[in-house]
Amino acid sequence: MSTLIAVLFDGFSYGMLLFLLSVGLSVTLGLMNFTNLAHGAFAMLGGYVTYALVESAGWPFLATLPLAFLATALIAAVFEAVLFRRIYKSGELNQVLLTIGVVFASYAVAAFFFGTVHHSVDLPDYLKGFVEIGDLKLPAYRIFLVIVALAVTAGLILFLEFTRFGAMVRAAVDNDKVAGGLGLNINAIFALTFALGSGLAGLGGALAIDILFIDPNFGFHILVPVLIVVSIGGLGSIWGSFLAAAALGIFDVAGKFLFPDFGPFLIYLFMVVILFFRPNGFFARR
Amino acid sequence: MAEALLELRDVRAGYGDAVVLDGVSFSVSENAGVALLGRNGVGKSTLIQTVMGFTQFLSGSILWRGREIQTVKPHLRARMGLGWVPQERDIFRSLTVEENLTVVARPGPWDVKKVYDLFPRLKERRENKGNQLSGGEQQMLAIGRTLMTNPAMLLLDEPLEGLAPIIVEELGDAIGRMVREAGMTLMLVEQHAEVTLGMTDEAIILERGRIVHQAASKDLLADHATLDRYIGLNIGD
Amino acid sequence: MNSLETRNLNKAFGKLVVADNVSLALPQGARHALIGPNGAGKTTLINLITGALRPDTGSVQLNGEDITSLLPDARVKRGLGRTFQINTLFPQLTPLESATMAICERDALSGHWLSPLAKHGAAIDEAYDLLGRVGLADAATKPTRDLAYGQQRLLEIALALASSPKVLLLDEPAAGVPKSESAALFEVIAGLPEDISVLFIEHDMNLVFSFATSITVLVQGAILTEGPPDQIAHDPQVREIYLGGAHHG
Amino acid sequence: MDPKSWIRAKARISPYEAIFWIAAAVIPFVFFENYLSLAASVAVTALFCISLDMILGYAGIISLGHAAFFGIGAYTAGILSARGWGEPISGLLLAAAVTAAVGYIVSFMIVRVQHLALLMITLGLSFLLAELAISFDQFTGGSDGLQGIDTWKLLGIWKFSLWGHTAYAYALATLFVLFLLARRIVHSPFGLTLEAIRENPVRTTALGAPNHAHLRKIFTIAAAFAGVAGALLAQISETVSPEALGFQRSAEIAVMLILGGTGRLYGAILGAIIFMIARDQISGFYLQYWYFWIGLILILVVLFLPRGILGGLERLARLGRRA
Amino acid sequence: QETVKIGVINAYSGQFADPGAQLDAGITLYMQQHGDTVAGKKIEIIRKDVGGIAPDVAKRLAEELIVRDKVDILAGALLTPNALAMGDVSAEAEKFMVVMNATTPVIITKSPYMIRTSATASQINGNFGTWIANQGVKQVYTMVTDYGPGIGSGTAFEEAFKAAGGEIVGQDRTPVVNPDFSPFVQRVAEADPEALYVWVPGGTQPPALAKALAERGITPENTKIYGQGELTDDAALEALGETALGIITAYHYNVHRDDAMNDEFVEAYRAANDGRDPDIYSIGAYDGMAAIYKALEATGGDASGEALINAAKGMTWDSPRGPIGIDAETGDVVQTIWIREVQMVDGKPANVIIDQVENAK
Ligand SMILES: Nc1ncnc2c1ncn2[C@@H]1O[C@H](COP(=O)(O)OP(=O)(O)OP(=O)(O)O)[C@@H](O)[C@H]1O
Ligand SMILES: Nc1ncnc2c1ncn2[C@@H]1O[C@H](COP(=O)(O)OP(=O)(O)OP(=O)(O)O)[C@@H](O)[C@H]1O
Ligand SMILES: [Mg+2]
Ligand SMILES: [Mg+2]
Repeated sequence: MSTLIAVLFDGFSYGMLLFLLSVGLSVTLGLMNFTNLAHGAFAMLGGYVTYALVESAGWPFLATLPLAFLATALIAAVFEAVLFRRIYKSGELNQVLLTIGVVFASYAVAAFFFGTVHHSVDLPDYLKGFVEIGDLKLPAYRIFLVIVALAVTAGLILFLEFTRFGAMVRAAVDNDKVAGGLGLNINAIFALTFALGSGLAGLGGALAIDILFIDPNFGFHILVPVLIVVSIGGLGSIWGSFLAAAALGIFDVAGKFLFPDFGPFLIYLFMVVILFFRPNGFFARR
Repeated sequence: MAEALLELRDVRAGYGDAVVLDGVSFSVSENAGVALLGRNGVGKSTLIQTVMGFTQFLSGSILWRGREIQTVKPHLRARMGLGWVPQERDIFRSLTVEENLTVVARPGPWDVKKVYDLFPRLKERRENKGNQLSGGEQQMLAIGRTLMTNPAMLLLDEPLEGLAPIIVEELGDAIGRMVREAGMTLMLVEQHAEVTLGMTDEAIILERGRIVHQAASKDLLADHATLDRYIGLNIGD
Repeated sequence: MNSLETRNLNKAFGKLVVADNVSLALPQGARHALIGPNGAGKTTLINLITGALRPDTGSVQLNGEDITSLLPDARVKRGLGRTFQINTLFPQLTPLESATMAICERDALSGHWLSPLAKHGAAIDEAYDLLGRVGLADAATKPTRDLAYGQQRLLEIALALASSPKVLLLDEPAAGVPKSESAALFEVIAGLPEDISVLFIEHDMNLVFSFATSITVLVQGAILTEGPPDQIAHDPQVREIYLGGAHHG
Repeated sequence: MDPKSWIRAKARISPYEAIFWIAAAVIPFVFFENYLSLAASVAVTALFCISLDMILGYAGIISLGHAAFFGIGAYTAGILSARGWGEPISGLLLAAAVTAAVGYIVSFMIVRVQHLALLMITLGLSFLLAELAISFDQFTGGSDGLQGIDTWKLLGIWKFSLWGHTAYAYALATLFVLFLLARRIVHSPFGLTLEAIRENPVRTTALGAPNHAHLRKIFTIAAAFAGVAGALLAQISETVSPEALGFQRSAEIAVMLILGGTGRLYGAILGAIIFMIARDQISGFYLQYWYFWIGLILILVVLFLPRGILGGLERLARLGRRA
Repeated sequence: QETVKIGVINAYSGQFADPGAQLDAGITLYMQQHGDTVAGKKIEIIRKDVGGIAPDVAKRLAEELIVRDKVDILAGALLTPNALAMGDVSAEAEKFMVVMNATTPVIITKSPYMIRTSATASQINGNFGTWIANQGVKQVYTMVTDYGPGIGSGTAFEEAFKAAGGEIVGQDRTPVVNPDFSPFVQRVAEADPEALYVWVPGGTQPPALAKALAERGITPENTKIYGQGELTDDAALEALGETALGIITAYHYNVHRDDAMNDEFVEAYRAANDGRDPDIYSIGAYDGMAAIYKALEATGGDASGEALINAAKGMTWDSPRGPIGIDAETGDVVQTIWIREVQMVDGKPANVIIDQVENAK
């Protein structure tokens, strides 16, 4: 019984990590319709910001998190203005290629500054080890992840569903020319949305260090799981990403627990089957 | 006569390296209605889009309340009071009818309720996504959406296309009222020359990107020879 | 035998009924207009006939054959052609290529994957000829997306004609085409061979009354009335709901 | 211009093309004898790129998992050879048949989805296959790669050696033959219909085109092309590993294709040539950091040559003619 | 002055760039310390990046090195599939080849001109399995990475352990790309075995696995934990702290082994690499270069494959890792395998040598 709960919790918390890494993509890809494979690179950036602040400047881990978000958002906004803005209308393939180009370059830049070796950060004691609840041992850090994920979900849903901003983004995506002609400042809208999505990636990257570690390959590494979450969840749906991530995490962990020989096979199969029957994912916005 | 609200001086514009408008000059004074007529492909939409800032601007100048705006970004022109209704409707497909209206709203006399009063059909379909509307409903929504921005001047690119005759009539009246009672300025491109000329004070005829005739709407309506020559209309038969 | 017939078609989007027991018959050679307020369900009816939408109940017959369960492209192969209310074209192809493609598909040449297109000269000639007839000869080799809206409307019709339909469904073909040219356009349509039946949706009453030989009025998904033009023009109900006061018939 | 000649002009073989192929056949042998291995691998990649161009450039099917077919072709030829039949040409034919069959089955899935779902399904399928290749190690050699491939002499005469003379001649000849075939396909009525489907599938349906059937057909053909490319590589390098099916390979050819220009076949060839030579040269200088330069090139190409090098050249030529 | 060219095929970019960098640093350091001239010949290194597992590329690069750059010796071979492909070329071109890392046993049979200076999976894990059984351990649960090196090591371990009378009570294979060990660790927790043997590739996985074990309360206090040396590398020990105490590992190289030659090597390595410690990749390459230099000296500068392989076979020398030699028959490495236990040293957990298997093949 307690093993079952432990496995489920492991799965769920792993799912929450996936969610934190992918929710930003749900914003940039889902809402803005921009096939942003550079998402992982921004996550990596956030991760390195936290790593550098903790290890070199001696900041406490928690204090670095807002900065990982802000710094990534800021740099992403610059990238948006200089690069991405020009290819919103160039089709998926061009977007895939340009953003993959950014990932390639980010790999080299990260390798240059931080070396090819992987890094981790020293967590505060209260996030280390496990918390005992009855005879259940739950890793403290994973409990923390779940709490952050829930907070991010709530905040984003409030912001996007209950303000006009979400509708503005979708209007700008549907037809930027007309949206502009009707007075919406699409450049500002896109820049802000992109910064938000990438900032979330940065936060996710910072939070992922303890479990996935950080190295120059991080951007490539997380790309596929993150894309799986967003595509299954349904484009542009925060809630969909949340459920998809949770389901995927539980499915993956439980699947490996029960059928360890199948490895990642099950996840890919799961994705292909789901997308075949529901090409727009579970909660598609468009 | 009031000061010109919008004035074009010797405007040359086009797409890429194709020049479509060449040496276009005219002015629209506050609270006036101008009809823009001409055959297919003469550059009527191009003219409106040039005013909005969507074409390649080559030379000349565009003045809004006396200020040059040809380098101003489109969304700022819209916020200055230019209200554009695109020819191809271009409804935001993934937004509901109501979101289409509220997303561009700016303060002023027009609000969702007034738009719904003008087009009751839209109120019935308020929860529909933009891409689930009939052609005519999209046309109504396109007009309503622009009204939500509370513009000082409406640039209507064939707004009556695809609307039922009775709606055309009502809308024509409503637009006429806006100009007459609410102080709205109007530039109207339409195929229905009779209706158009009835709703406007002045008319401009374009041919191959140049203005070839300019007259009071009343006079033009009576000038069958000119209409026939430039538009090929045989009114009255 | 009617060339096109719908029997008790029903279709609802959620609570909104867009086709309410619609039974419509088009005899061979008909020039039949479908009018009605915006959102009455006219386009939906065309979508039901062509198979773009599936009816909830009811059936569609083409020349006596039940085609309700056929896929859209199979219906076209049996002689059903249509245009779209909102341009549905090939932006990067030229009108010539677009029309040639349509003709090749009609003549079952599109399966030929090893013979050069240029070998099928007859198809290309026919396409060019057709474009000339609707007034697009000059624009034949320009990419479609660079054409003015009105020219694109003409191409819309040319493409429908290219598949040589026996029954042609036109959804506001003249919208966006200037008066002078829309009349010419309708001449082309009127001049189609006698055995082709035409069903067209149009809000321009001048065109409707001069070209239609019979008219159906659709309101809220249901047929309100049917009849010859003068009867419809003077029908008080139609005037109130649809025509308004400006039309004197 | 008369309409027929306008269409014919688009399909005519220009003198430049003849020059190109003669150059491709002569220059490496005469001037770059030390580079024949690279040249052979460029030819293989160009063929693979053409395969992608057929579905992506012409039919508009974006795939991030096209290497799946490359890999299947490679394993087919490889296993055949490792089990004792190393005759190269029959290996190619078998690989084409097997990949066409798999492609046909997969195509039923592919034609039903678009956009992100299409990207993810193609990606997912190639991952699934790579997992299978690792799992069935008694056939495939697992993650260490297939061992024991031995390619017999070409036509019983020419031996595949370190120097790559045979390899290049063999790869180039295969490329040329299949290029001619591809060229014929894209200039046929079928090719035109594919472009129309890419542009607007709703309208092609309304003109009576069975979109899915057309797309399945080109997908199957393209799969066979990719399979032949894979088989060539397996025969020439005498190795195959699960990496042959991997995402990186799929992504790389997409890059090459875009670099050269989609929807024009020569874009595929040119992209492969430029990319592979550039990588060969750059990675020699900047061992660790060549990723940066590749990334930068990608970004610049998408920004400044969105229609690829060929598209850019065409525009230049048009401007030149006007000036 | 004539040159001898060595073509190094290594992963300088991509997923394996980090071990690739360590390997390269080993080569560089050796040449720094021993100069670039041997037996009157100048040594020139030509480096090529395969970018990861890519045997077709490795093969082409090997061919090009020989055809285009006229190299005399092939070296590097970080990864097994690439090493196998390079072996073919070495055999065909009759060039001496030095495997500096890849550990799969079969590689060495690919070319008669090949030697290996790293280790083999069976050498470490087979000897380890016997050693563990001799300690009186009866039952072991194994968990290895699901790819060549992992499976090879696991199999070698299991066979030796069973031959010495032990029993395997559970067997799991973890995916190569494995972001989350928790399900596998839960399986172990559920089985609650007497001992656990793990094999994971170096890099991010050892600390991740070790952490996952600790977070679920599996520590040497209740379950004996065995593994190949990577499991307790410095990064893992740092992440684990005291929970690592008692983990026992087997390895052919021990950075902190107290030995004058090793101390000198580590110090020089750190100085040349921003303070980073050498690891098995570095030492494999370092000794690989040593083998090349010594063989060239023995042949008096003759760099033909035939001459070099004859000179290299049966050679022995002292390395920072301890005594090392090349098997006269197979060309494979012969060396000491160190058995280490994590113990507290100066208030920090460290790998302490508790036993050794000498002349392990
Ligand atoms: N995006 C574009 N790129 C290139 N040329 C264009 C573009 N849009 C329009 N044109 C060309 O500009 C000319 C004028 O087009 P415009 O759309 O302004 O005509 P119009 O008078 O509005 O016609 P219509 O009554 O058909 O709407 C046409 O010749 C058209 O082919
Ligand atoms: N996918 C859909 N989901 C929900 N409602 C829809 C959908 N498609 C159309 N409708 C609604 O069905 C009704 C009928 O639409 P249809 O397009 O058939 O009207 P129409 O008679 O062609 O009108 P118009 O003359 O304006 O083109 C409209 O009210 C429209 O909003
Ligand atoms: Mg226009
Ligand atoms: Mg309609």
